[in-house]
Formats: sequence, C-alpha cells, structure tokens
Amino acid sequence: MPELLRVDGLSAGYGEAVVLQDVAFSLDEGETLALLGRNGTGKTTLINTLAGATRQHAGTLTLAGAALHKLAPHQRAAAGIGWVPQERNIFKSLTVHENLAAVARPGKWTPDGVYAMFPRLAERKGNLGTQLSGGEQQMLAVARALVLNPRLLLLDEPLEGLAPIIVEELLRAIRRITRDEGLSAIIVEQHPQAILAISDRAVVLDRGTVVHRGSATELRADQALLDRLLGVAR
Amino acid sequence: MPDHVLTCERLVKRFGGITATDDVTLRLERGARHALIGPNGAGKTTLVNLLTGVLEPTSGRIALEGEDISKLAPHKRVHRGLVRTFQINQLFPSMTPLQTLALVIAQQRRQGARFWQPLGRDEEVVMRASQLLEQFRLAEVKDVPTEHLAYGKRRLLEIAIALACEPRVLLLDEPVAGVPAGEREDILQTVAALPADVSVLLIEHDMDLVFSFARRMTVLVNGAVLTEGTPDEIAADPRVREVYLGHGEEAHA
Amino acid sequence: MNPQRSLLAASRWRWWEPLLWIAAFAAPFVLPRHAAIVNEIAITALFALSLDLILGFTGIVSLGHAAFFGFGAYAAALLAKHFIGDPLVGLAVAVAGSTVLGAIFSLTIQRGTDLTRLMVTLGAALILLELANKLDWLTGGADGLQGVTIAPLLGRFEFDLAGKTAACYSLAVLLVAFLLLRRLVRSPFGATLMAIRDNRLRAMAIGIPVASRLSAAYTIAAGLAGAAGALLAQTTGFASLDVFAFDRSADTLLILVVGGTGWLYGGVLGAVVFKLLQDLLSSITPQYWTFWLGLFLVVLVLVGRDRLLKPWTWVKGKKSATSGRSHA
Amino acid sequence: QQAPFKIGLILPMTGQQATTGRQIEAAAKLWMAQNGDTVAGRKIELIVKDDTSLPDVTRRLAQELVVNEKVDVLAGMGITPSAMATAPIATQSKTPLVVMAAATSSITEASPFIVRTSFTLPQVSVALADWAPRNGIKNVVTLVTDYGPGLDAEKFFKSRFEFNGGKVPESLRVPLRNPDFAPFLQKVRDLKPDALFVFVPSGAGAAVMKQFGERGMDKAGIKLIATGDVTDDDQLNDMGDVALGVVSSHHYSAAHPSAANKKFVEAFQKANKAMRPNFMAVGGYDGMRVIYEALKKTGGKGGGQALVDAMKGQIFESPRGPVFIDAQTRDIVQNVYLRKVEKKDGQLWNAEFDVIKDVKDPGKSK
Amino acid sequence: MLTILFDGIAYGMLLFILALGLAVTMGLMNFINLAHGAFAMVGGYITVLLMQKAGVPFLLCLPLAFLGSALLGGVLERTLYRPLYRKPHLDQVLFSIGLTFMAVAAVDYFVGSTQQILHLPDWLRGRTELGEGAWTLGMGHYRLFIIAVCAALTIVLQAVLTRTRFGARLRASVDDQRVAAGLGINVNVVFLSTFAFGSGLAGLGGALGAEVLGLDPAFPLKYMIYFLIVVAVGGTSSITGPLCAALLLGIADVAGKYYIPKMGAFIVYTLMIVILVWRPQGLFVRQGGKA
Ligand SMILES: Nc1ncnc2c1ncn2[C@@H]1O[C@H](COP(=O)(O)OP(=O)(O)OP(=O)(O)O)[C@@H](O)[C@H]1O
Ligand SMILES: Nc1ncnc2c1ncn2[C@@H]1O[C@H](COP(=O)(O)OP(=O)(O)OP(=O)(O)O)[C@@H](O)[C@H]1O
Ligand SMILES: [Mg+2]
Ligand SMILES: [Mg+2]
Repeated sequence: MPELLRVDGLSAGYGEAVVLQDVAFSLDEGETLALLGRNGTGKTTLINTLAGATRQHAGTLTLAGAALHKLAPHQRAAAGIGWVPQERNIFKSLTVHENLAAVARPGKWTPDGVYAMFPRLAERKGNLGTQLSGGEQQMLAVARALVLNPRLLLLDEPLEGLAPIIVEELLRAIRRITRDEGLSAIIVEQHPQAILAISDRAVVLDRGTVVHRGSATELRADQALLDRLLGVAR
Repeated sequence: MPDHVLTCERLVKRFGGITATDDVTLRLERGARHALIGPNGAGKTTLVNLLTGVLEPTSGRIALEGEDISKLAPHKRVHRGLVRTFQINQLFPSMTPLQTLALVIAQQRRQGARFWQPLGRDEEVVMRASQLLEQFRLAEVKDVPTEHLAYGKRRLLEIAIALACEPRVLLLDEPVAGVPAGEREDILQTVAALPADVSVLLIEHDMDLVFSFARRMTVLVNGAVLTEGTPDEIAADPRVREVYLGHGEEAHA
Repeated sequence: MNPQRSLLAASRWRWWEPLLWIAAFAAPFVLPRHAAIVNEIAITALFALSLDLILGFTGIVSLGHAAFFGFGAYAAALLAKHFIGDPLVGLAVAVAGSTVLGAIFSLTIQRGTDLTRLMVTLGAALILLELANKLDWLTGGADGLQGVTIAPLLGRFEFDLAGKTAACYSLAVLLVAFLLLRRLVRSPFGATLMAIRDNRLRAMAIGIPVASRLSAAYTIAAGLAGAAGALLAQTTGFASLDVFAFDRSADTLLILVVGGTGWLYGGVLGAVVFKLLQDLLSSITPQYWTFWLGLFLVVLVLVGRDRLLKPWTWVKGKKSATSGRSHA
Repeated sequence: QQAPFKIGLILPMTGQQATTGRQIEAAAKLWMAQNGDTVAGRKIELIVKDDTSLPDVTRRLAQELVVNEKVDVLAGMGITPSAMATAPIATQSKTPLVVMAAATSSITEASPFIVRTSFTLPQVSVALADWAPRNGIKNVVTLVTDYGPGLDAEKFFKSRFEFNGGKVPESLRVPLRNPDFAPFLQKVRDLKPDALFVFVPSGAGAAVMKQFGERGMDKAGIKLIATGDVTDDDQLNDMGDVALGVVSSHHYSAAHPSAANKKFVEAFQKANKAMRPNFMAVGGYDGMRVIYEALKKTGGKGGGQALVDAMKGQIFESPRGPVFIDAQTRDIVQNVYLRKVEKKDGQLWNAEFDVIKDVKDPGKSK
Repeated sequence: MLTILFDGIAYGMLLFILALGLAVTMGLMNFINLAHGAFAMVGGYITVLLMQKAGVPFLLCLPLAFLGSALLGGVLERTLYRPLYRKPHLDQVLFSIGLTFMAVAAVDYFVGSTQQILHLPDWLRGRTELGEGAWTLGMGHYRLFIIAVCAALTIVLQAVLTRTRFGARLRASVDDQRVAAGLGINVNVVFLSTFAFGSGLAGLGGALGAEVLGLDPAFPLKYMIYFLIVVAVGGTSSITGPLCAALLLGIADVAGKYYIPKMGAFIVYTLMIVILVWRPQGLFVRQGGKA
C-alpha cells in the first residue's frame, strides 16, 4: 500500500507553551493507527494540528505527497482530512441535517448514506445541535466527518458517551471503511484494548513525544508493555 | 416496605413530536446505588432534567421524601437535598475551584444572602472546601480560574460541586466521561463511599463501572422503562443485550 | 497559599486604593478650578458603579439604567422644590424611590437574551422619559424643572459657585457606595451573583435562588443609580428630561466598558478617563471632538484595554486573576 | 493695559442641535470681524464651548467659565433646559447671560441677569394667529412637536386664533423622536381643515413639507402655515419645490429687504462657504451687538449689574429690522413678518409680505 | 382606514429595510455592530451627493449606494472588524460606537451638519387613490416603491439563506469558527462576504430611508434605537422574524398615532416591552422542528 500520511519533526503548542515535540510517524493508505497516551500528553493537540486547528511550530506534514502543513485549515478538508474533534463541537444553531449539509463534499458518503449508518440521526434530522443527547452529538460528529469524504479520518475519542452496542457497531464500521474503501484513520481512545483490536499500527505519546511506535497487534498482546507505556499501575 | 426517597410517577416529556420521556415510573430507595442505562437518546438526561426541575414535565408527578415537588423551583429542590451533575460540564469559568466550592458550601449552609462579610471568613466553609479540594486532587490548581483548567480537572470539579451540596439524593449524569481510565474508579469509589443514607442514581455507558457500582438497575429505551432489576438480572436479559449491551467483547475492555 | 487567605485576598485593600481616595478628596481643594468637573466625574462614576453591579457582577446588560438615574434626579429635585431642601433627606428619598422602582422593574429582566434585556430596559427608560414629558405640570416637561433650591449640606456648607461643596458631597456619597459594593461583591451574596453571571443553569443547580438574586442586584443598583441622579439634581439645582435619555444610559455603558467591568474601579476609572478626555477634546475642537473620542474607543478595543489603561501590566504580566476581569 | 473682556459662548456644537451652534458661532465671529475685537479699550475674547445639548453640562461649563475664566458675560444657550439650568449660575455670580437661541417664553424670568436676543415662540405664533383669520382661514388643525417650545406655540396660536374667531378642531402633538409623520398628516387630511399650523424644530420641517405634498394635502385644499422654524433659511434651498408657497411667520428672513440685512447676509455667506444665515445666526449677531454696546456704555468697566442695565432698553436696527430690548422683561421686542416661500434667481427665499410691528412676547402678559 | 394600514406597512417596510443589514451582521453573524447606522448614513450620503453633484438618476444611485457601503464594509472587515469577532460583545459595542462617532464627525467635517434633502424623480412623488369614503386607499408612490423593493429583497435573501448552503455555512462559522474551518468552510470568505453584504444592505436602507427620515450626520445615533427594536423583537435567527416585527411595529405605530395621538410615543415602547417579556427570544425563534 502507498504511504498516505507522513509526519516529520512536528512540534506544536498553544501560544508560548510547546506541547508536542519532534513527533514523527507515517501511515499507509487503508491503515488504522491507534494513538494512545495518558491524559494531557498531547493526543488532541496532535489531532488538531493535523486538522489545522492548532498552531504548528515546526515540522512537515505530507498527505499523499502534498505538503499539508502549508494549507489553511479549510483547505485541508478539501485535501482529504476528516476531523472528529474531542468535544464534538456540533454546530448548535444548525439542525442535524444542516450540520451535515453545510460541510458535505461530493463523494461516496452522502447525508443519506450516513443516516443509514446511524438511524438515530435520521430520526432527529430536524433537531438543532443543542437538542441532541450527548451520544447523538457524538454520532453526528462522526457522521459529519464522513460526509467530507476524506481520505484520512481523525477520530478523537469517538466512542466516549456511546452505548456499548453502538460502540461495537462503530468499531465494526470503522474497520469496514478502512479495509474495504481504502480510507485511513487515526483514532484516539481511553480504552486501548478496543482500539488496538481494529488497528494496524500504534503510536504512544508521553509528554508530547513519541515513546512507542509499532504494530497494533503486538502491542495488544504485550499487556505489560502497554501498562508501562500508559503508566497504569496494576 | 421499602423506604423510597425519590419517586416519579407516569412522567411524560414531549418536545414537539418527540416523546423523550414516556410514562416513566421510577422509585429510588434510601441509600440506593442505582444505575440508569439505555441507548443514546433514550431519555436519561431528560429524566434527570425533569427530576431536578430544569425541564417541566408534560405530565406526571415527582415526589421527594413523599412530598410532591413537581412544581417546586429547581433551587428549592437543591435545598431539599436533590443534587445533580451535568453530562456536559457546567462550571463558573471565571471562578477558581476554591472560590467555586466555598460559594457552593456557603450557599448550602444558607449563607448565600450574607452580604456583610467576605466569602471565606467562615472557617467551617473554608475547611470543608479544602477537604473537597484534597479529595478530588484539585488542591494544586485551587487558585486557577476554571476556564484555564484541563478537561479532566474540570470534570472532577463538576463532581466536587455536587458533593459540596451535601446531597441526600445524588443524580450523576455520565460523571466520568472524559476522565482517564485510571481515575474513573477512584471517583466512583468516592461516590460509593458516601454515607449509607444518601441515594445515588448513576447514568453511565462504561459497563465495567456500572456493574461494579450498581446494586439495582433500570433500563430506559425510547423514553420508556424497559426493565428493572439487579445487575445480574439485567446482564442476563436478552432484550437488554439486544438494544443496549450488544454481544461483543471489545466493548467491555 | 492557605485557602482562607487566598479566598480573602480578593477583599483585601491594596496599597494604592487609599491613596486613590485621598487623591480624589484632595482634588477639589488642590485644583479648585476643576471642582465642578470633579463633581461631574464623581456622579458619573457612581452611576457607572451601579451599572457595574448588574453588568459586571451579575451579567445583566442594560441600556436603560438612566431610568433610575432620572427617577432619583426628579425625586430629589421635586422634594427640594416643594418640601424640604435638605440634601441628605433628598438623597435618602431619591434612593428609596428608585429602589422601589428598581424592584418593580426587576420583574422585566428575569428572562431573555442580552439583546432582549437591552431593549426592555431601554424601553422602560424611554417610557419614563415620555411620562416625565407628559406630566409637565409636575416635572416642568421639556423645559426642565427649575426653582430647585438646595439647603446647605448638614446645615453648614453652602453649595458654592466653584462647586467645592458639591464635589466633596458627591465624592463622599461615591465613597460610601463604593465601600458598600466592595463588601457586597466579595461576600457570599456577591459570589452568588457572579455564579449566576457565569452559568445560570449551574447556579440554579447548586440551590441559588436565581430570580430573587437578580432582583436584589437590580434593585440595589437602581437605588445607587437613583443616588447618582439625586446628586446631579442637587448639585445643579435642576432636572430635565435628558436625565432619562438613551444617551445617558449608553454613555455610562461606554464609560464602564472603557474602565473594565466586574472590577468596581472600572466605573471610576472610565468616568475619569472619559470625562477628562471629552472635556479636553471638546475644548480643543468643539465641533469635531467626537471624532477623536471615537478614535480613542476604537484604538482602545483594538489595542486592548488592559494594555492601554494599565500600563503596569506590561511589565508584570498577568498576575492576579481577581483584578481587572475585562469582560462580562 | 486692561484685562480682556471675556465672553463665554456655550452652544451645542455636536449632536442634533449642532447647526444651531454653527450658525451662532459663525455670526458671533462675523460680528467681531466687522466691528473689531477691542471695545472701549478692552480686548474681547470669545471662548466657545460645546455642551452637546445636555443641560447639566451647560451648567458645569458656565460654572467653570465663571469661576476659572472669570468671564464677564455668558452667552449662547441652544435649548431651553440649558438656559434654565444655567440661570442660577448667572444669578449667583451676577454674570449677564445673553440667550441667543432658546425660545421658550419663560426663560427670561429665570434670572434677572438673562437678556434674550432671539425670539419667543408665542411671539411668532400669535402673529400667525392674527394673520390667518384675516385671510380666509377659519378652521385650523395644529401640529407641534411635543416639547416645551411646541407646547408654547400650540397654546398661544390656539388661544389667539380662537380669540380671533377661528376654530381649532384638533391639536396634534408629535413625539420628539418621530421618524414618520404619516399618521398625523393623514389625520389632518381626514379632518379637512382650511389650514394646518405646524411647529417642528428646524430639521424636521423638510420632512413635514415633503410628506404634506406627497399626501396631496395641498390639492385637497389644505394650506400649510407654520412658524419660521419650518422654512429655516439654512435648509430652505435644499427643500426644493415642496416648500414653495408655504406661509410662515417669523422674526427673521435672510431675504429681509434692508440694507443692513443685505450686508449681513453677503458678509456671512462670504465668510462661511455660502452658508445662508438663519434666525439663529441673527440672534447671535445681535447678541454680540448688545454685549458690545453695553460694554461701551459702561465705558469699558463692565460689571454684571451694570452690563445688564446697559443692555436693557437698547434700541437698534438689526438685520431682521428694528428691535428693542424691553427694559422690564429683558426680552426682545421685534417685528414679526409673514412670509411666503418664493423662488428668486433659482433660489428659494422666505419673501416677506406682511408685518406685525413691535410684537412683545405675549407669554409675559399672564 | 386602508390608508393607515398602507402607511403602516410602508413604514414597517422602511424600518425593516433599515434594520435588515443589522439583522444580517448582528443576527446572523452575532456581531454587535452598532456602526450599522453609519453604513446606512454612508449609503444615504452617496445617494444624495451623487444626485446633487453629479446628477445621477435615483434608480442608479440605489445600487451604487449598496456597492459603495458594501465596499467600505468589506474593507473595514478585513482591516478592523476581523479580530473583534472573538472579543466579548461589550468590546464590540465600544468599538462600533467609536467607529460611529468617527463617522459622524467625519461626515460633519466633509459635508456639513445641515439636513440633506433628497429630490425624488417625479414618477415616485405622486399618489394614487382608490376607492371612496371610509375605504379610501391612498398610496404614496414612493411608499409603494419601498414596499416593492423590500418584498423583492426579502424573497431573494430568504432564497439565498434557505435554498443554498450559504446560510448553513455562515451559521456554522458563527457557532464555531475553528471547527468550521477545520471542516472545510472558508470562514474568512464567508464572514467577509456576509459583512460586506450586510453593510451594503445598510447602505441601501440609508439610501431609501433618507427621503422619509431625513439625512444629517446625527443619523446613525438618532435611529439606532429603531434598528435595535426591530431586530430584538424579530429575533436574530432569521430574516422573516425582523420583517414581521417591523411590520407589526410599523402598523401599530402608525395606527396608534392616528387613532390615539396622545399616546404617541408610548405605543412602540410598550409593545416592545410586552412582546419581549412575553417572548424573550423575540417573536420568531429557530425551533428546529421537522427538517
Ligand atoms: N487551549 C489550550 N491552551 C493552553 N494549553 C492547552 C490548551 N489545550 C490543551 N493544553 C495543554 O496541552 C497539553 C496537552 O493537551 P491535549 O488536550 O492535547 O491532551 P490529550 O492527550 O488529548 O488529553 P486528554 O486525554 O485529556 O484528551 C495539556 O497539558 C494541556 O494542559
Ligand atoms: N430540547 C429538545 N428538543 C427536542 N428534542 C430533544 C430536546 N432535548 C432532548 N431531545 C431528544 O430527546 C431524546 C432524549 O435525550 P436525552 O439527552 O435524554 O438522551 P440520553 O438518554 O441522555 O442519551 P445519551 O446517552 O446519548 O446522553 C433525544 O433523542 C434528544 O434528541
Ligand atoms: Mg484529548
Ligand atoms: Mg445523556
């Protein structure tokens, strides 16, 4: 598979504060990457930097051979980035349908297509963003990223607040999308096991730097290493 | 006869065409550790909003300690010990955790109308606030305005506020969402360790936590109560598996 | 820091505060030429201070605060004209009157967005203005209420032409109001107001009676605004319809925002800056001074109030979180 | 070398009354340019202040001028409340206050140091109420702005007109802030009087006339009669043909046919980018004359009481015609002219066609 | 009767046209732009000066007024307004009032403080009367013209906002600039074009309103209250809300002043307070029913 994303020497932060330092990794087309790490180590910052929502201090980002870091945020969506922010950030004065329609780009995924995936959203089509339950907002955030028809999905804790059965379905769907449609995804999660099970690669961050890079299956198998990397004392 | 602290009877809430709460009858025993689960959009948050008076029910009745509180203003329900947390943080951005907790405690002790002495003059208020700060690992950020806190800390403050209200009945709406796995148990430990006569209703999608915490569970689907029972009964119920729990193992990691 | 000390830190006096007040009271004597404008600044500052209580600390925006200012002014003027000229009695009556009015009007500001509050308060003030215009047998209508003679302050100090007595009187009332509010906003009561401002939903959920707190804050603010109005009427011996005017409410809002809301000194600082600037500019170019005032406001916002008005923050950086909250 | 003689001129220079200030300031400066800035050996110094039409500011400015600048005379006063608020300062400090614009009748009673060189609304309204019945107008609806001067105009017009045998079936009052005159004019139209009497502050006049025309009131046989504020010289030219034929009564028209006025208008227009002087300007111009003459009379000594005494009883030929400062009321006595808007050399003018001589302020006779 | 109704509608439409730009910048963009009146004034002066000095026909002046103020709005948006979207509302108030003060003084300096008077072409000046007696309907041509322009604008605008994605993209950008940009919306362009459009509408309103309201440098301050009332009562989430509010207020004001002239000034304010206390979000709120 050809390489889709390459991150090199990336550092980023908020104002003066540097959060990410010299982060590097790469991802092939159709692959899923699990991004793990303790609270506050910069996972969200990394995702947001890829989406163009956080200021990048140094480094290069290459998406399918093109220099992603030179693009303005709104151009990155066109280049193939689909972003699910951690706090969901549903547009609150738009209806569910408008939330999708406002950002949709031509391609395989249409609003109707994602309604089939999340029937709950179809039922709530006319509700305003503020009138959704927490889980519904989460579904909408994922759906909204899909209708961008991206090549790379950035999912920041997409399972938070979802019912177990939906989690199961969503994980299956992500697997299907990446396997069958050649999409790539970067997923941040608090529950490493669930995510590693469907990932190809894993990157672990600690205090803004990459402390582990490797195969997801291997990491999943090595519980001791995982615990050490994530600082879980058991 | 069981001693019911909070009951709601035939509660209905409609938003336009949507029935978010559909004829719900729920009884919370004194000292209960009760979990409320159900698919997304089942109406769990709505139910909490109805119980605490944020929303007005379309019909139905709510009673606290046997007394009808359906028409009572939200803050008066708090005075009677009915306290909640919010699924999405509701904090006071410009105040520090210390100020926030001191305020909540002062208000809880009916000092909210005192205008002649500074907040913090009352030693007991300060003591209790410091205690909570320690307990929720907020002591080192006690003087940082809430708007500058990291998400995890804000989540902790959210729960600390509820406890500062000295609840008799505590309604927790996904209290540990966004809290790292390691700290989740700690928080629920704190809650579980509340005095035995405090009743707790927990809403949560993390089944490990729910099953370790709850002694009784209610399942809500499409606004209506599907079933109620002990954790074992619920876990074994095929209908619950069908609509909520699913079958896979990943979800329980 | 020990929690109690850090809680009480907000209510502690800072070294510059007594100096500031001493300077204020010295002003009419050191600069007797400018006693009149000191008086005007003190009145404006008091008015802005009262607005700060509802805007800065409680989060109620108002474009109609002049309703209470005007009511206080007419109450004091009418009392002096028809009954007794003693200024302190007049002040007390005006404060009582506008407090009652504030309590009544507070019913209208309970719900709604900022915009609706702006408009409801504005409407109330304009209705009072029209009323005062229509009741010309009582208020003198658009010509204003003349023949107001104010007895000497405390029976001893005559209101002199240079305005020294007036300035001291207004400053004293300002100081009293300031001390009162200083206590109030740092008390548990004040903290509940700020909680409502920050997050009404949560405030309710911790048992704060939001509606009655809003009313209480609005009522107190109304009383203080009435005091400011009374001072104006007493120190000028005159009341006219413009005390209710939209411009007065709007100017005061500007003054408060210039100085910074939620800080108590914002109103004072804003009044000093705004009035002096206006006086200075309009004596340089009576026709086009509004241009320069406008430019000042634009620059103020673009550069940032903190950096422009509090240059010492350039060096110190932002240190304390309790002083100078710059937005509502 | 004597100390300069200071005149504190407080006017609205910004805001909605700004034109008042501009006209008066220009006229005062013109007077000084024409008559030199030294009188009886004393240099005249003019200090202009903007009060933004806020009476408390007017008062404070007056206070400062008196205390700090030690001005010898206060002057200006764009609106009635400003004059009223300043009156006690004049009394207390014994400083003459020359009112150059504000027109409510009672102003001169507010202080024995007030002298007025503008006019009063009763003066001009009454003149119109005398003229109308003689010219076949028996039935008039009044329309005034709902504030002091408007009420004065309404009251005096109505009582004199009824005294003269006319009928006033309806008196309409328009709120001060009123963007649209349609409902009032429609009401008038439905009442079908012989004429509509209007007083609105200058500025709103054009709108009234336009909407009067637009509503076809003239075609329905209703005449428009007004006080001169409505056909303000300052704006008359811009109003265009809708103003043609409007009859108004006032004490000054830029078209007043006298040599003194011709000279005044020419000089004024030359000095002010062709701005036409209006009744405000003439009030300022004459106010300056009154001050100059009084100073001369006191031999350059000045002194509050002496100046006021010297102002009382002055008789002179103003650009508006002969005028007289009544020694008792300190108010101006002047001719009131009836004028009709006409076009001359492509410009619109208030051409005078009748005069009522030596009108005292009727407001004082109560 | 009918005439009064007609006048009320025309007056309401005039209020609406003047407030429309504000409904766009304040309602849709959530920017408290009190300088709205200044843009309207600019449009008015463009029209008056072009007609007086250059003899440009009135109908041509209208689009020019729109373009002129839109251009000015666009330039200001790029240079001054942009950093302010994120600032607190009170700062926006301060800034835009400051700008208004400057505009007032500048116009005074360059054009003078006298009232400017617009001379309409003859075909807009007349009046048509229909029917007889109590049912007479008298329609001023200019008022008819205003109603027509206003109706056309409403339809176009409503179509743009509901038929195209622009409305949704705009509201999305207002709700959350950062995320909107991250999801592919060019926020800067959306804001720039909306602000310019809003300013243009203000200019057009000023051009159309100058005839009835008069035009002098104090214009932006004098009528600010009216713009605000319309937007507040109408609610800030649509175009139809302010339209209905303007019509309601216009008719109530005109009819009130006709039938009970003594109550003149009280009517609008009382009506406003009653409506806002009854429906604090304004008459029309976006409720998000069925899609
Ligand atoms: N807006 C901000 N301004 C300043 N610092 C920030 C901001 N957001 C995050 N930080 C800091 O950056 C660091 C990394 O935060 P980030 O949100 O990327 O962590 P995370 O790994 O996503 O954590 P979590 O698991 O809680 O989501 C933290 O120390 C945090 O305090
Ligand atoms: N104001 C409202 N208007 C219309 N529908 C609403 C409103 N508030 C909630 N709803 C709908 O009511 C249903 C119940 O919502 P609620 O927030 O109670 O769900 P929940 O059980 O808490 O779900 P979750 O687990 O996702 O938080 C949802 O489908 C939601 O879309
Ligand atoms: Mg994160
Ligand atoms: Mg929920």
